Amino acid sequence: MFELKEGIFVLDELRNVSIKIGEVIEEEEVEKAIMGPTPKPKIADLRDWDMFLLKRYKPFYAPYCDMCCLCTMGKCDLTGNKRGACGIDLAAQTGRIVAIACAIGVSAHCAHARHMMHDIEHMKGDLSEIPIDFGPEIDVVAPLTELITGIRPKTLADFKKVLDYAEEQIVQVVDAVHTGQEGSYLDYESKAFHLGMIDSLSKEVADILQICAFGFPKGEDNQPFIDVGMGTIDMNKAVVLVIGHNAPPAMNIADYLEANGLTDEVDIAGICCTANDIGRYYEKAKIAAALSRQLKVIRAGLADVIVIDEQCIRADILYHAGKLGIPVICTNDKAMHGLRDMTKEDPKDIIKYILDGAPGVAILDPLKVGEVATTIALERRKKREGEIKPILSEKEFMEYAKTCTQCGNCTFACPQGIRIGEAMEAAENGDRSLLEKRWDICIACGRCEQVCPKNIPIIDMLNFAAWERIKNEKGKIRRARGPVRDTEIREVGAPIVLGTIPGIIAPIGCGNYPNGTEEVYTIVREFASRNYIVTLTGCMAFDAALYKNEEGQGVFEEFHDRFDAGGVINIGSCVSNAHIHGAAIKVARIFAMRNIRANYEEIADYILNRVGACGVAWGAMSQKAASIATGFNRLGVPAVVGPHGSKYRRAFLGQPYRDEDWIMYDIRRGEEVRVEPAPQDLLVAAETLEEALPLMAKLCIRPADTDRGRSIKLTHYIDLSLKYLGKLPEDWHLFVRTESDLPLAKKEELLKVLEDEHGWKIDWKKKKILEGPMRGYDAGFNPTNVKRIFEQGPLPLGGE
Amino acid sequence: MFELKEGIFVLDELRNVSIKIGEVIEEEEVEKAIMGPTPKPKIADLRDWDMFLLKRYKPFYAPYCDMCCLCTMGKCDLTGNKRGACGIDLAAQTGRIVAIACAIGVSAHCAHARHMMHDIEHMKGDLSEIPIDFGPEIDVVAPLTELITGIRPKTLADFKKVLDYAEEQIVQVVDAVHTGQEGSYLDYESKAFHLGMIDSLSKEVADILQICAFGFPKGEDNQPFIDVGMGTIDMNKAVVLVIGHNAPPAMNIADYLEANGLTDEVDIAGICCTANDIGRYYEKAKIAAALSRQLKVIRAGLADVIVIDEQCIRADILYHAGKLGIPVICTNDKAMHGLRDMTKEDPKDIIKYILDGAPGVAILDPLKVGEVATTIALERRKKREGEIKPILSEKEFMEYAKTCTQCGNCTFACPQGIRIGEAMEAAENGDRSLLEKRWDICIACGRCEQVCPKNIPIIDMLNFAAWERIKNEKGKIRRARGPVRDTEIREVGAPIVLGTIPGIIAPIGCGNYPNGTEEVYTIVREFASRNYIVTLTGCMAFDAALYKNEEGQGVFEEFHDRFDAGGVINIGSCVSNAHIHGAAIKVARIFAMRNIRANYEEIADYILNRVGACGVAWGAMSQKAASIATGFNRLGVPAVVGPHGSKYRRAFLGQPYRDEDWIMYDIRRGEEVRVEPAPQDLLVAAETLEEALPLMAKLCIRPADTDRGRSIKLTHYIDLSLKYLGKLPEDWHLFVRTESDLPLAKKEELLKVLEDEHGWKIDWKKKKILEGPMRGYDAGFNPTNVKRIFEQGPLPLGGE
Amino acid sequence: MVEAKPFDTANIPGPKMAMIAKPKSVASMIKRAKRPLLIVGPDLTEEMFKRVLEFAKKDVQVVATGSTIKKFIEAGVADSVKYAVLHELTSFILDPEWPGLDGQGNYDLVLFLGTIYYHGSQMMAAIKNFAPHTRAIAIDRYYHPNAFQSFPSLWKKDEEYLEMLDEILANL
Amino acid sequence: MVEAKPFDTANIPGPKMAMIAKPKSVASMIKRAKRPLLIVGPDLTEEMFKRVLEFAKKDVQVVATGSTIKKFIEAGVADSVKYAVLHELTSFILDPEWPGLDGQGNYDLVLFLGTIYYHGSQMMAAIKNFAPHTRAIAIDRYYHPNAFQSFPSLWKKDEEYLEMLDEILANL
Ligand code: SF4
Ligand code: SF4
Ligand code: SF4
Ligand code: SF4
Ligand code: SF4
Ligand code: SF4
Ligand code: SF4
Ligand code: SF4
Repeated sequence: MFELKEGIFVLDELRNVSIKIGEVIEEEEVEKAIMGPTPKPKIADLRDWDMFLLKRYKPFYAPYCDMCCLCTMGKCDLTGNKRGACGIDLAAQTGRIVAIACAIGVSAHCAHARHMMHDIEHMKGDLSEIPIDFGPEIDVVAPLTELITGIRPKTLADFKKVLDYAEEQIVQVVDAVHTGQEGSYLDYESKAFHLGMIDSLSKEVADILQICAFGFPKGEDNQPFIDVGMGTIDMNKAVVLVIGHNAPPAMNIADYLEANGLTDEVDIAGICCTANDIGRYYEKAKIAAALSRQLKVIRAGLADVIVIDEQCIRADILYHAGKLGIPVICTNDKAMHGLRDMTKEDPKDIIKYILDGAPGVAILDPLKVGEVATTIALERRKKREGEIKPILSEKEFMEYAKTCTQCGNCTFACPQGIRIGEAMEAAENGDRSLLEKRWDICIACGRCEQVCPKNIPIIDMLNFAAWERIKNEKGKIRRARGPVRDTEIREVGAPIVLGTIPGIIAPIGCGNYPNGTEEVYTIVREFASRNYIVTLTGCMAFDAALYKNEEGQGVFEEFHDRFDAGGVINIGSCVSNAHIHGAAIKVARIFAMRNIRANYEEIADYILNRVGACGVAWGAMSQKAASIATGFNRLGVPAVVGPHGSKYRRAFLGQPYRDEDWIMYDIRRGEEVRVEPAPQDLLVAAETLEEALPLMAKLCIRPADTDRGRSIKLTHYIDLSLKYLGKLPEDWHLFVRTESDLPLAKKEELLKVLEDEHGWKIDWKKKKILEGPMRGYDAGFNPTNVKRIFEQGPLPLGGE
Repeated sequence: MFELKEGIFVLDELRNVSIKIGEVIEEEEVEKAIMGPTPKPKIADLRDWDMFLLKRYKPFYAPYCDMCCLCTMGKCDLTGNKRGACGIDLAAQTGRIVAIACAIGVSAHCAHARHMMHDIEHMKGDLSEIPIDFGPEIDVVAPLTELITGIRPKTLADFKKVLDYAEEQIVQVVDAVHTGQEGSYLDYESKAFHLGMIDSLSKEVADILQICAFGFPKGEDNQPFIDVGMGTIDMNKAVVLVIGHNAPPAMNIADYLEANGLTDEVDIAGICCTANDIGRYYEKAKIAAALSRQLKVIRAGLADVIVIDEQCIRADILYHAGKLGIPVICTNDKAMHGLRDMTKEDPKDIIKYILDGAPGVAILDPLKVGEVATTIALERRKKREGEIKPILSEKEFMEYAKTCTQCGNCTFACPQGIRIGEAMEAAENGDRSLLEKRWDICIACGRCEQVCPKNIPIIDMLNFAAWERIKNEKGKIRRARGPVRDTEIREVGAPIVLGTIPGIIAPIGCGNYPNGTEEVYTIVREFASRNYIVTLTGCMAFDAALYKNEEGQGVFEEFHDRFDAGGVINIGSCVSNAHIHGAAIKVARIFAMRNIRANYEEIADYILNRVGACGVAWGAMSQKAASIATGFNRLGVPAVVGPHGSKYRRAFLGQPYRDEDWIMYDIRRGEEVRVEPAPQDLLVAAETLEEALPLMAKLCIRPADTDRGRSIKLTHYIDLSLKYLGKLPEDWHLFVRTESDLPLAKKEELLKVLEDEHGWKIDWKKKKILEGPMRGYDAGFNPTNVKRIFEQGPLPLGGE
Repeated sequence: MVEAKPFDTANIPGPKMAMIAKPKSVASMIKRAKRPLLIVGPDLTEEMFKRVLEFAKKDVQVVATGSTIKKFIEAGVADSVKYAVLHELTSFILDPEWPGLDGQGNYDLVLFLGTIYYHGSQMMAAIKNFAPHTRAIAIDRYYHPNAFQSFPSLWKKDEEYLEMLDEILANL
Repeated sequence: MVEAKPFDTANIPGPKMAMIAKPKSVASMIKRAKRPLLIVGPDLTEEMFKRVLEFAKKDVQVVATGSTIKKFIEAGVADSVKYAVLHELTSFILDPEWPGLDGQGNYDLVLFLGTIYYHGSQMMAAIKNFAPHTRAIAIDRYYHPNAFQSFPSLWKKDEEYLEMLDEILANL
């Protein structure tokens, strides 16, 4: 609680007026809404909920290393679940590593929010003068903030205490990973959940801050289109390439262009979230690429100056930019790359310093970046030709191809196991198609170049082979719209909970896809055309926009961007993820009239049981992706990751064959019920796209589905399985409670299967199931996993 | 800055009075002291200072692993400084791992401070009612807080904003270790320095909080003695063993004993910092052991109940306590060990739950712990004999000894490489002395037991062989006194800066010593008898107390505990370390009259150049030790660690042969001077004690020493080298500026060496050096490494 | 010496790395096993797939993961082959009480072939460290350090590799 | 097979681990080296120390670290043996411009013997990764994975180990 203490204050100009202030009542209390049980929960406050989740969704550990090297009593060999010198066993150690990953992830989001807050104060002034107002269609402006802290923010200043809370919690958990102390993998997972939740909160704060301060779209649909793709960069202009997550410096560049009438002379192109966010501010900005193409863009020379801020920047940016002489401007203290800090110096001097040949410079004041970056880009543009060509000449390309000995070092080093040598050989023999195809599967990590004994510039080789593709890579993405409107939830809340909208699919995150970007497009299109709601954020949004249907439309053109069946929505940058949580919470608030204030456990239980949402991070790579997924999981939303995702070391996988794990309370009947394993997993890696698609459909099934909803969900699960795997799923029958759950079109056929293969009794006259399902269908089924809710019912809403 | 915003407040009972409050002036400003240049510095604000340090003290990286496994693009092979998939090279990756270690370490201290703050609010009420008052001899109550934040705290409530700042900074740096972004090892080290500084700040807050809230000693010397050693535990009483760092639950146990007249029936014994802190509150408490004996104590059965809080607890505590049926009470959410959380339940029910056989329970309210722990201990005491015997019988011991096949698995697993098999063989043949000797070298990590194919309980074997030693291990330590008094600094400031007190030696930290605990005693006694000031904290303080001189006195009995020449001071627990920084800062403030407010760089420069202090963490093991050392280093204090310390991966080692690294500004003469390499290193691991002792003496040398001081310092450097290494140091001549720098007793002999071996020119008549030194002695030498100070002089003090 | 070098250079899990598997001994381990299971992932050539079909004929339960099941369906042997999500499947294998794909119980020997290299490696790491009741053998083209035994890396030596598979089959 | 197993089980740094050193080839590396340096730490037996003295006689610059210098002084050979703090010494070795213990320049071959195992291991890790201008050879009783070449672990086979040292000496 915010308290004024005795002390010396100055009221306006009256110095030395000592006022004794008594109790100060928070605004929230004045509003008289009922505060839920867990405002600003600490580590242990939601542990019961975590322990429920962990019992059903058992942490599955695939260690990435059997040793621990975290302290000087080590290294410790933990193979076979042995204990190290501090007493930790491999399971707990793996949980601890997961907690550390989540701590790094949530810190990225939280520190970003805090940094943004300082930037806004610096650029826009007093935060308490900036209201949080999303217009008449959004009343629940900050659902995560309200759910977790109990605070309903009115101005941006209200987020200060939210971030104070978030930072405190992060530091508490980072303490807990210190050598010694916690010994239980379950408690490490509970702490990871805690961080995941704080991650979601921090993201909400970060996005609302920038939306309100910089006038980003506030949830409106039918957003205009933004160019995406390497081919959209106009090299006839001077090009500023902005990379990272904290867009204020990029916005200052846009401001500078507009103020100086330079918008037609300078192209701003972006990579990663800064790209998405600058588009929310300045429509002419281009989205050059997602993270996994950062080196491709740089090494193709598609920039006159590179401006980086924080997160998702190549650690070797200077090394690669230096190869082409592109200067780098660091604008954030988190990534300074050893460069000289000239924040306090005159822009003219900084420009001169760079144009004189310095590899880069740090400028930590966003308000100075626009002038410097633009001027440098314009100067450098003058010195080059307009038409941009591959870095390698035809001759160089062929010579390098010949130099390759097919030694295989690059393949051993490649995270994707790409057979570069083979493709080089083919190129030598005149067939460049192998290199071209692999260009997209390559995540441009640069490891191959580090080990090639012949020093072949492999990325340049790939870029050369794929040059036509690069030039023509031009897609359209919707401008990011931000939050889901309450009015939309009012429309879709019922269909989602009843199951008639089969689910919300949320493709998010980074880009180490197993097999290139096209799979992202397939995921989006497959689900959108099946009337799922598809909400995208981050790099997956960009990659989805790179492909076109038979009519030449990309997914953002083919589908509307309402939060409604068949919508394909660019929600925003990674921090905008919070609006996906927000939508689920709003379903509970607006459709089910639950009190969401400081009431995390109840709402997570609601979402887990009723809101058929499933995240997919097909190229989940970073610690942020780990904490994002963990945050979704604690809130009851499962997530599918690509096969690299098993390197996160931990999944949450249910055991459908264990009755005791799938018992729920039915509030209406006052009894316990064994339910279908829905969702079966909270976090699972799929090996291939073909496996992922039906799996995601399955993970949208919820115990509270109506029969109509279940029938629709099963239809898609079965269809996708038939389409991509050629067979019925092995477990589809587990989800059948009654014949009306069956997909309409296949009802008889499936009844037959139930009879023949599963031994169910069917009344063929009535086409009814007589015996077989683990439970019958009950339209009034009112499930919860929380004993308190079972016994006392939901928290009352309270008047406002 | 603390700001009141427009809003609805209630003044006493007058609701709905809306007041608009204008600018609020901080108390500090009213005091009109001049604020220094860097209040609450962010990551980049002290980077110039860091870059200076890093240029002179180059990060030396000894990777502990050549791979990185931090994200799912990995693992990456960075061998030979290759770059991983995110672009990071092995040097930057190693810097990043160091930053992560420091982040974990500082989080432990900061989260502990925050937790303590909540505990105090819960136990003692309003923090603003608890003044920070250390009596008339201490005016500078919180030197680190003042130095770093510019805040002069008046009550404990003032620390809220200090912790808000600390938490924000930690989260900012943890963001920066996220995959991608920072690519420079120098910037990672600068960030680690930042965390080290925040670590020192957090420790100061934590210790002042507990001193003021619980009435700990406030810097008084001549402290009473406290029992230390496994043999001091009185097993005729019921024994509560408290382990960890956050003492409030232990204090509640003491309160309960006193309130119920049970102090003679129940012994409170402690391990790690909780042990030190409970002694500051309750003099009857015993200090059982340091961290590296935790398992020895538990496995010896020296407890009826174990109460753990946070940090420095075995992760396998349940496993080992369970072997002996000792219940464990977790009192902190950071280490819950999967136990049932009964915080909200009736103490009677908790007691019953445990006495019925549960392995342990979590009670997160310190006010409930006393009753539960005491009752359980008393109940369990009733059920056992008073005399405690080794866990193994004579027969079992001999049988196990026979069982051993000398396979060597234990030795391969042992961090100390102890030849257990050999000792088992000797024991089998009747010679137990090998096992007994190794008992002390063993850090009781338990790894050997994890791999013994014969399942020999090796720790029990060691305990059996060393049983007499255990029983008789009874030492005396001074009660921890806390801060150094301003009045003491007034006395010793000049001798320290002039060098006539040869140095401050600070043995701190944990216990993976290379060769047992006796070396700690040797370090302390050696320096104290040479008139150094020896300030101890943490586990090293306990271990130093275990040995006795010829007169049967331990070091705490042999030496006084004033902060003065020849003092041996138990400063306190690990967080009390801050008072050692504090003492150095106070030298600048009180002796040199420097303004310390928000003036970090200047004061660190002052300390580096003038205050001959050297930390030693002979058993540095934890991430806390990493951040502590890094914090000392940024403030200009070097530290020596034991040989395990090279596993921290990074040291700061100077290159004395590089002229350009040792150029300083002389303010008085207005010119640059090449100075002696003093101190040569900021962080260095010594291989053996014999090497460490002269090294520490050397690291107390400072460029600003007077000739008299230098002569004294060289005397000890040379003496220690002769005593422990049998020879003159190879580099002693580098520190000679003039003949009066030479040790008096050896003057001629050394002049001869200078002439013969180093080719210096000597005027033998006058016994003067004519040629040779890299610079002459100048009594007015006024050195700085900071250009700003060179040009503008020190920050003025300002009136108050 | 045979090449016990992981396909991903940095896939060095620690002191315990797979011993090199010899085809004959793999065959005898399969024969000795009460319930062997062959897990077949999508990274396999036609020639490899042919051998897999032979395993199925020799009474080794085959489970296809990822999209591999399609191949079996196309080959007309869908009946004897199960489908599972590898991640889920491995988590079941860790559970001694798992009833197995046929309700008859867990497997005491698990053979891996064709999994996406890095993903499969993680699954074997889980088995190595947390499933004392079973053992993982990699009969893949790549050396899998996390297996109990593994073929060496033969991804550039198709012939040799196929011969080794044939040798196992010949000895079953 | 010789035992290329680190003395600390978990001392597995990554894909690049020391090859097993053969005494003869060590001798010829020493001979080929322009400036070899033998670093002698405190973990050595009397018999080992005797061999070290022989190295010193054969023009190999010896530097004693830790407390080992005392032994040399007692043996009366202090003049030819230098003393250094191993941590500092290694940092100098990383610097191509270091003038060496005698002002004649850095060393192109560094032999390790008797260092505290784990500490020495870290020093060799530094050299392996950051000193392309030199190579570390462990002629210690223990296998040192971070060396460029290392003797196998022979801490239980004194005789065999001493013979190997003798063989180097014989070939110098
Ligand atoms: S945990 Fe990672 S860094 Fe540590 S030893 Fe294993 S692979 Fe290396
Ligand atoms: S943290 Fe524990 S397991 Fe890890 S190295 Fe240290 S003692 Fe070993
Ligand atoms: S840059 Fe591409 S081809 Fe090279 S290692 Fe990385 S993913 Fe493989
Ligand atoms: S590492 Fe270089 S030479 Fe070897 S196969 Fe790859 S591209 Fe060719
Ligand atoms: S963080 Fe970088 S070096 Fe580490 S595994 Fe990921 S990509 Fe590789
Ligand atoms: S418990 Fe002692 S003997 Fe056993 S491995 Fe640890 S340090 Fe070595
Ligand atoms: S591991 Fe066990 S059997 Fe082997 S030497 Fe050690 S104590 Fe003896
Ligand atoms: S000195 Fe180390 S082990 Fe001891 S209490 Fe402090 S941090 Fe823990």
